[in-house]
Amino acid sequence: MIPLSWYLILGAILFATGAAGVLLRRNVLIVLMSLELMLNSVNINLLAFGHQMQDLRGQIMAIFIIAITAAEVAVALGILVALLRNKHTLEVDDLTIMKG
Amino acid sequence: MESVIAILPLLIKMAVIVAVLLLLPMPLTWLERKIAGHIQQRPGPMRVGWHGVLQPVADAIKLLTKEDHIPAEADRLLFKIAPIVALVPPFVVFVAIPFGEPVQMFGTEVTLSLSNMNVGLLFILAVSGIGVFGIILAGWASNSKYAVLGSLRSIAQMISYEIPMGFSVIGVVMLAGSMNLFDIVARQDGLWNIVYQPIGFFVFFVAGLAEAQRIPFDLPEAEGDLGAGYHTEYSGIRFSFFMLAEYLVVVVLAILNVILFFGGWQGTPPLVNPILWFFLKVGFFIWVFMWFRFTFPRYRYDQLMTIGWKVLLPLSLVNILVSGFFMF
Amino acid sequence: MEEEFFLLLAVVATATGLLVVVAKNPIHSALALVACFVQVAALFILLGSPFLAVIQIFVYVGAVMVLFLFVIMMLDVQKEAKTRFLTPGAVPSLIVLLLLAGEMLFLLLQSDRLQTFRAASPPDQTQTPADISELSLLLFQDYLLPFEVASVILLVALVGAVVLAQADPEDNTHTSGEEAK
Amino acid sequence: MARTMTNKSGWIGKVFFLDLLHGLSLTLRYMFARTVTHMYPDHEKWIPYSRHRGHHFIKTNDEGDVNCVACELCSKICPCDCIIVIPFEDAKGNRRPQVFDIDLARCLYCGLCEDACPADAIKLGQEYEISATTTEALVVHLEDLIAAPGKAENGGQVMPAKLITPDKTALKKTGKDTRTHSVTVEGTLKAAEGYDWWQRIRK
Repeated sequence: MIPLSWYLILGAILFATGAAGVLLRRNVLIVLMSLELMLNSVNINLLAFGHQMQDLRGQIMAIFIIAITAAEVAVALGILVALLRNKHTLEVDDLTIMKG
Repeated sequence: MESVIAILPLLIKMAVIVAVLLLLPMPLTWLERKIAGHIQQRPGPMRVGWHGVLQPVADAIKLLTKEDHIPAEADRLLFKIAPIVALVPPFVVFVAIPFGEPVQMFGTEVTLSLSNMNVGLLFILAVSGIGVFGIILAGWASNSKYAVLGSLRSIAQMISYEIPMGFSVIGVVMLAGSMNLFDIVARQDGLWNIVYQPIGFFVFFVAGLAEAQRIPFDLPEAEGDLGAGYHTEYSGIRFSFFMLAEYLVVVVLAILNVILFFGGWQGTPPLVNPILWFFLKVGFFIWVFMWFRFTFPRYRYDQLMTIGWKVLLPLSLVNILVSGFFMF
Repeated sequence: MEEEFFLLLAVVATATGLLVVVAKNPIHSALALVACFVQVAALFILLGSPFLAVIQIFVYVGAVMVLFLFVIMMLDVQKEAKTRFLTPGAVPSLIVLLLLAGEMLFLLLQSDRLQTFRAASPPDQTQTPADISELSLLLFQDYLLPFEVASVILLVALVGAVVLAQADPEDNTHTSGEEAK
Repeated sequence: MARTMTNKSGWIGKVFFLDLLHGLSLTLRYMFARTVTHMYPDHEKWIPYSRHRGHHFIKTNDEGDVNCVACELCSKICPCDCIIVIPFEDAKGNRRPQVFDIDLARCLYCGLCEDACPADAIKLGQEYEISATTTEALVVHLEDLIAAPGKAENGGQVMPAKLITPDKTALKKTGKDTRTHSVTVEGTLKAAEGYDWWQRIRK
């Protein structure tokens, strides 16, 4: 039997790694991928708690997260393609037109 | 030690399956060339062995002794692992595939599958979906225009046809009330699913052809316009890995068609072993795939997308609706 | 046996997760992410939810990552391969990051509630893992409304992605290979 | 065989894919039909029609002398200069070729030499197995031309034949292949043994 804390620590490590990708990388694609990593670590946590408590709601939440992630990625990649067509860059630092 | 004995049947089954799968493409290439020949009114390979049965051996020796060429500008690591990545999913699929009822062997009961998982069908669909990664990697790592074009086409095609393929089996899952392949076969004890699900079978068959990238949907490797598509730059043993993967996908599709729509090992005529009957059906489907290959021309790219999105997807949705209505 | 499997999967998942962040070439990060997702799917099986594992492979590996690779292959990645990402401007975010990671690990290792929680409710090992039918009953009875909302969100995302990626009808300079999505 | 069914059968044909089924039935019939392949070179060999222009040969008259009078018209008219003729006067005082070389590698088998010949000597026969491993072997001399097979009377038929590969031992011994100009030999050339290949083609 694997203790719950192992899963939680793995989730925390993956979350921190994903956060590092979001904060440190300048490429939009890699930022998006790091976001996926963070969402996955959340899924691990949900499933670990659900497994521990023998509660199926953890799995239900994970299913919703996966579905919403798919939607998010489709929209994000659509934005990305449109962005590249108009601005010809993938660097987040160059995309500052919304700055006041 | 006891755990080793406990998993010994599993290990033996794994070894048998892997060995059979590694050798299976050899008779299949021979069969394909023979069928191609006879459809074109020629005898096919005749010179190596009786009616050319040893031709695949000669081909294998040729492939193994060929120069293993890596393009100068290629991404070497990805180029090297791409054939392996392409080869793994068709093997993994066989984890979930049953071949027949449990049989008595050496005094113990042996189940004829590696794993009887309750999400078997979904597992097979998911794993065959990741087969596209080998193609992506091969196309991208080759650093060649044709290869990249071939893999771009293949990604679009795989994503488009996975959806109708997934939807078309929902009717079967509804009938059986389970995603376990043993349950699905057991459900077809009386009448095969093809009777209840003709549209589902049609959609699954066509989408399966597209997923396996067989003619008439072989745009990712269209020789005419792309050289050979994603494996243009591959030679020798690495190329043979792609060939192996392609044939295994065909075998998987034939098995799935039989299990989902043609009753698996059900409906065995007298004096025939159910397992033999199952493999006879699978062989029939493999033959049908080859027959199609040498009958039809290749679809154009826009026709491919039209068939996927405007014909198969609505058809599969209608199928779900109608079967739901009748079951209700 | 289970612990060894967990450790193996966790180590590979962590390593590939790190590779996602440090790889220079986006296609390498994408492939590392694929490997990481497969490990996570295997962890889901350890967690007694094979359905989620298969869904993870189906959606994340089979669809989301393929879309990522599709977009990466259409874009020029050569420039990115040369840029450095640990610029001096990244120091504040690095500090924030270290704080975040340290806080999480500290809380996990030191929290009394987690320890007591573990002690309080030992999971029932004799119980078989939940069947998919129970899961689906729960999903379609208690969580029907969220399910429908999720499907509407997916539909909206589908339409949105098509509209966003569509090339302007007047603008003929760009090819429109994105409709394939 | 180009029959299209789509136009005739309307929407019913489209729904049930009659055109696709028609194609499938056609290939199915072909699959179990007799093959039309020549079993060349293992068992059969196709003898071309007599109008075929293949390997040259030189006719001889009744006394065994060549018909050729070494007028060199053929070498003059040859568009690719592949014929070399050197005349000499034989014992009977006739003008005969001392050297008559044809470079088959350069010849384009146009048949102009045949037309130009005033003595009905040089002809183009139906032999087509003239490949060799060296270009030197492709230069044929007078005696080869005399020995070359003449017009076959059973043109247009598939004859039983047997593959005979070059004699390896002879090649090693003499450094020269004794059978440069043929990889197959016909068993018998009686017209009755052959068959018309076109009878196998589905009309």
